[in-house]
Amino acid sequence: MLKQKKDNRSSYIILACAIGALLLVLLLENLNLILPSVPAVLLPTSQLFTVLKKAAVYSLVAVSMNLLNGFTGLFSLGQAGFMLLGAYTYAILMVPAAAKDQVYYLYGGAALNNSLQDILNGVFGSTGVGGTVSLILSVLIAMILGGLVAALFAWLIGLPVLRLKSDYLAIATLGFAEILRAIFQWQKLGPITNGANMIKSFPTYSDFNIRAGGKVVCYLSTFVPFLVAIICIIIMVLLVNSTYGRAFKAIRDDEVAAEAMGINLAKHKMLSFVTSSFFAGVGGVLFAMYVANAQAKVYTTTMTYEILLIVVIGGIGSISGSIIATFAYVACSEWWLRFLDAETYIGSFKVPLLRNGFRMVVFSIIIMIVVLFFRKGLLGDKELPEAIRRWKASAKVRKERKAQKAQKEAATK
Amino acid sequence: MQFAVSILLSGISVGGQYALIAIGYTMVYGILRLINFAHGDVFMVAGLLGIYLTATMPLYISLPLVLIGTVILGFAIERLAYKPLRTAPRMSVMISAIGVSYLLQNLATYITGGQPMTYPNIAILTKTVTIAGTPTKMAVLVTPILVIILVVALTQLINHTKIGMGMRAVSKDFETAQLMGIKINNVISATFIVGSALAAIGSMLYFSCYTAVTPTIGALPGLKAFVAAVFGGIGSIPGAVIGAFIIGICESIIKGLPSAWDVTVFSDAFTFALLIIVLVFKPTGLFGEKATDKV
Amino acid sequence: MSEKKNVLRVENATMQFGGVVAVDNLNLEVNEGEIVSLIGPNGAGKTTAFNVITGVYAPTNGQVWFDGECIVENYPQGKMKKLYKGQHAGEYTHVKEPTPDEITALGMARTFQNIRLWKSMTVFENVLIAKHMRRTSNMFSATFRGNHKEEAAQRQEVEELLELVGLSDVKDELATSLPYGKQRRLEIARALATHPKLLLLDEPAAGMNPQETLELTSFIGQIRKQFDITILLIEHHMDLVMDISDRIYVLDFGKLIASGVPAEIQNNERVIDAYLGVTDDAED
Amino acid sequence: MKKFLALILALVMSLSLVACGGGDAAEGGDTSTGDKVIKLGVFEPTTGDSAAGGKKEVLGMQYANFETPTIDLNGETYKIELVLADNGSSTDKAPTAASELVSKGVSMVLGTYGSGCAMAGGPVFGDAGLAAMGVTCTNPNVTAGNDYYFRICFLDNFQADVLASFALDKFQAKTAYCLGENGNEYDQGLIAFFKQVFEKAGGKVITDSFPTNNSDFTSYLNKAKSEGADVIFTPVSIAYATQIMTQAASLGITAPFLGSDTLDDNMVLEAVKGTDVKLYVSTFYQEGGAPDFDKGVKQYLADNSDAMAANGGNDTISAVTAMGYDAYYVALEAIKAAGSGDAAAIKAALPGVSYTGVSGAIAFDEIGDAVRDTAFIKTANTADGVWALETQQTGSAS
Repeated sequence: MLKQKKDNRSSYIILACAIGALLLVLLLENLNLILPSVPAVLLPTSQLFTVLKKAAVYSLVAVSMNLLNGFTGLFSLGQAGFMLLGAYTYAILMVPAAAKDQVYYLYGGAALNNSLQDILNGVFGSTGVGGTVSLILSVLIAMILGGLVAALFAWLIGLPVLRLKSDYLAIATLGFAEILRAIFQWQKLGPITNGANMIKSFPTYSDFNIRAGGKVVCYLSTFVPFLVAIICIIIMVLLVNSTYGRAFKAIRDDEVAAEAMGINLAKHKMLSFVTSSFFAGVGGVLFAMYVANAQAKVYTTTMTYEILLIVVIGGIGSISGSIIATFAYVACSEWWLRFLDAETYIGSFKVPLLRNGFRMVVFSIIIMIVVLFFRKGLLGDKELPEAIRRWKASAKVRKERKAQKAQKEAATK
Repeated sequence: MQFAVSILLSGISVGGQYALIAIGYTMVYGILRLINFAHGDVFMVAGLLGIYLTATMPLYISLPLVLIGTVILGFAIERLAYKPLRTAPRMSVMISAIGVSYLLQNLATYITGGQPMTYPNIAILTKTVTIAGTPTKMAVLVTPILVIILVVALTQLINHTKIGMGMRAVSKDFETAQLMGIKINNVISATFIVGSALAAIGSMLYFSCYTAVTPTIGALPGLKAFVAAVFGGIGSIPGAVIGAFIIGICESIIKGLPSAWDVTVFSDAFTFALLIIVLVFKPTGLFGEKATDKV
Repeated sequence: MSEKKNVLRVENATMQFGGVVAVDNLNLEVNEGEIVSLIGPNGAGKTTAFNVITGVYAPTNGQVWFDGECIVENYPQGKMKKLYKGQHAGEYTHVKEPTPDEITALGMARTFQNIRLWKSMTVFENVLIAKHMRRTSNMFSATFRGNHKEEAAQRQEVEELLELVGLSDVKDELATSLPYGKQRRLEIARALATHPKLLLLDEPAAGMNPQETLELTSFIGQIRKQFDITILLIEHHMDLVMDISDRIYVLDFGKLIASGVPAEIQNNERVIDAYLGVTDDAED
Repeated sequence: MKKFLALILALVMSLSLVACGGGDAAEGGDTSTGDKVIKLGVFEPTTGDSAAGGKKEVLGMQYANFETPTIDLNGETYKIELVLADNGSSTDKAPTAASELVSKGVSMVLGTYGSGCAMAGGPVFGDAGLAAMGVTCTNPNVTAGNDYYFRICFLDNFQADVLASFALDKFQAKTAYCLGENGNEYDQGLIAFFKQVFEKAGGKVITDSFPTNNSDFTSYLNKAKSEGADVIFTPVSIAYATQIMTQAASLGITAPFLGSDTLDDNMVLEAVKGTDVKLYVSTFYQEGGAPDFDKGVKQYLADNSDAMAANGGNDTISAVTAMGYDAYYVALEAIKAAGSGDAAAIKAALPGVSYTGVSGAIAFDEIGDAVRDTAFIKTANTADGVWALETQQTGSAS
């Protein structure tokens, strides 16, 4: 009973954190409208918001990968492939009819004549409140469909490959993602996937900014990806803490024992794989909205590796770890560490080593250090509150020991 | 006819180069149960070494130095990135391998400045010869012969030397081998040294045919070589070689299919599809041994 | 004995790995409410027999019956057809290979020779997960807490179970931080949480000192009474075996060499030979 | 303990980075308004697949900046500062690189090499109200649908048209074999347009694609040979082009190769040097077109070893360098016309700017594309390893 109470308490904390984060983002984004002058970092054009958007997207994908790799112990490297599926589903469904000829210019228009938004515009009207409703609704539907398509493909590929053991599964899913990429780039599918060209002109985050008289009166473009990512992550947290989540962890810890205790391995592995892929697909949709285009070229193995490394840095099996690691990683690689790439002079002294590509070298070295010396990552398989509790506890023990030692020394003197 | 010969030739040459990389994969996997993702990048570094060393010294010095440099790199990777994780779960080691691969690629990007580099001309290998009316490079001919010689030599090493016996023992049972007094670390190092040396030789042959060296050039041949190793039955050297030739030739045939079908882009996808099929239906590959998990 | 209801019956089961026959034509019966022991020297095929019964391996030939129903059946096929060295070839014609979880769902639960607890989880969670099998909720309702009543009931049951087995004071500790004897106890509790009719214990006293063994003996007796359960166990500690078993089966080199009540087994020549290797020594 | 250390380390690191990251951004905000500096954003790939081309384009801008580092507006002298952001040749890194420029307070953006990154970065500039001027990104979709993107080069359809016409005029080609990278919008776009023009004139076109990171092109080249192609069109990126050329040389391919602007690169030239491969490329500029410029660049390269390395280690001038140089001056014209470093004013002034640079006359049409009607076609002199001007070609339609 006590345990359940604790569970309830921690879910309230999570909820409070989530709402807090959302409000903070909303405030940060709109501070420039409220206050007469703000530091450059808070202007809507600041890199801060680009980084926040990207981090929100990546944190969702990282958590979805962690659900599979960290909580179920299935080592899959197909994340980029499932993101691709989500991104393309969204893009294909959402390019407005008016832009189709331009976007699909090589194929003389698209196979699909309408976009979801066009259809809903027909129902709710395209301006004012009706327009907003149809925008939100169509984006939502396309997002869920993106996730479902990814989940469907995950199910198809999962049937044969989920029986494979750790590294074989990894390489099979990696191969699957590569196959997907080749198919989506195929010229013959051009009228649907736009072949090699990127699909663009679909609604992105900035379409959610509220405008009045040509001016933005409320910025929502960072808020939206945060909202979606947070909802998805909360759902995953709930799943992990449910009876199914416990079953996943049992499979991770000991497959044989899990099976002997009545957990159907095939079914539960599939559930985890499909769920993870669903959220990776939604992550793909968010990513497409972030880069404002969908192009298969981007969803490479390198992207999967990047996400995997984020998960490792954060701690395999820790959702809060993944989130913290994503924000740190994205902020470092896209913002704070960029100075490493620029040749810098202090006076006339040229700082050695700093030139193009150095940032990524520093990055890979940091990653190797984490992998080798901090094997469990930032938080191990603990969540943030528990990790803090443990640190506090161990600090206390150390302090006591120190005091004891001091006492003893004093006594001997 | 000439077209068919040319396709077969390029298939054999690509297959041979995959084979040289695949041996490294299959040996390491056999012993450590680790997909050494960095192996393809070791191959790339060997290419870059070839470029930088040949720029300053004659070939007869630079090529042996490339071999030595690559071996040292392979050895160092094992000692620094894999050995500390000997007791860690397999997944950690694999992540370390991915990390090393990432590091090597980024280092290469940094050093080359992201530009494709051109491999030096090794006259013996790039000479044009004509076979059945089809002009081709000498390297294409040399590759399969060299592969066969090396495989024979390697099988001798494994079957008739002490270190080879160690390798076999360790691949059968890691812990027992350790208990029986086999110096595990020496055996593993030897494996990495052999694998890296073969990757260095492979790089010379490969880049003589395909001269542009980019930081990511190793990733794809690396993965394909791994597929070849799985296809042949992981842990089996002749299996890896045969697998590599089959994959090389199949790829070449797919690329040579009529353009109207528009399927040539699937030559890589085919390799991965083959991988999935093999893993699902015959996970032990062509020549692999079956292993049962103990409960 | 025969008037009692039969729970488990293994019929002509043979398990052959390549050319090695690990279990050779095993016939075994366990009746309701009994404690039956399976003993034999190391490598006699006891654990393999367990694995066949619980679905980890499909037997090469033979059947397993549980609660009056045939749950496992197999016959040599493919390569094995030629290789097969056992008896009763051609007698069975069906294939029934349920996975271990399906067998557990039928009401059979086991422990392992080398303890297999879920390492990263607490004592409480270890037992709670065993309840997962008996859930009625699907993933959606479980995620969105539509099953909170069921969840609460399960937690309550686990609390009670832990109380019964005497682990409630350590329920929030990591399973692997427990002392060895308690880990064994926990593994049994976990198996009990799946509501089995038949409990299979694989060397429950392995590695225990005499004091712990004694405690275990009384513990097993206690759970049989409290849960009204049938038990099949593999054990080397003869004190324990002789103390609690209703009947004993003896395996040697995969073959059943004797069966009967403890007193009979104690005086059986073949059993003594098998354990002490007397005849071999005499021939030397 | 270990974990604790790790946390401290991570914390210290991120804090120090916050400090310097924050400082960076703040500084960018201040200088653009207060000091007499106008910042020009350079949005280019300096790592990744397109790095070789991107660096050469940057080189042109840097040389122009070296030549004309200041601008006089209303009697005041402003220093022009180039702010470089690497988009890593990848469309997923492009938005952050673009927003880095935006947050550093640049007045206008030049670049990028590679249309994909331009399209990915475009919306960021659009949202920020910054004008961006493509230098050599030739995909129609860069400017279409984005009011803030302009460009000074010709488009894919024009270039393909020019090359197709050249193939028909010069070689009376009947069959063309086109080879591009799968999933690369640049290659596939050019091939599609080439096919349209070539087939319209009654020719036969065979198209083929290779997977990314492919190295073995012998099967493709042999296929071209066995299909009896009169010309082989390979509008691929530099790394693939060098592979294709060396392999074609060893296979003894006699059909001429046609290449797009990407192949106008000294590494490709290096690859065909001393072989029998016939290579023709369409491009924006031919060395010798503006002798003063050529001399200046070569001197700049000789004085500056980093620049030399960026140019691939020799002093052959790529067309993209000339284009980068012109782009810088067009930007100066726009700033002059706007009369200030204000981004909105520059955006408003840019469409009206016209300028005659080393690559020819530059003016913009209503979409924001340059009005251009000729391209240079160069051939590789394989004996000496230099480019020779073949012809100036106009398209069939225009």
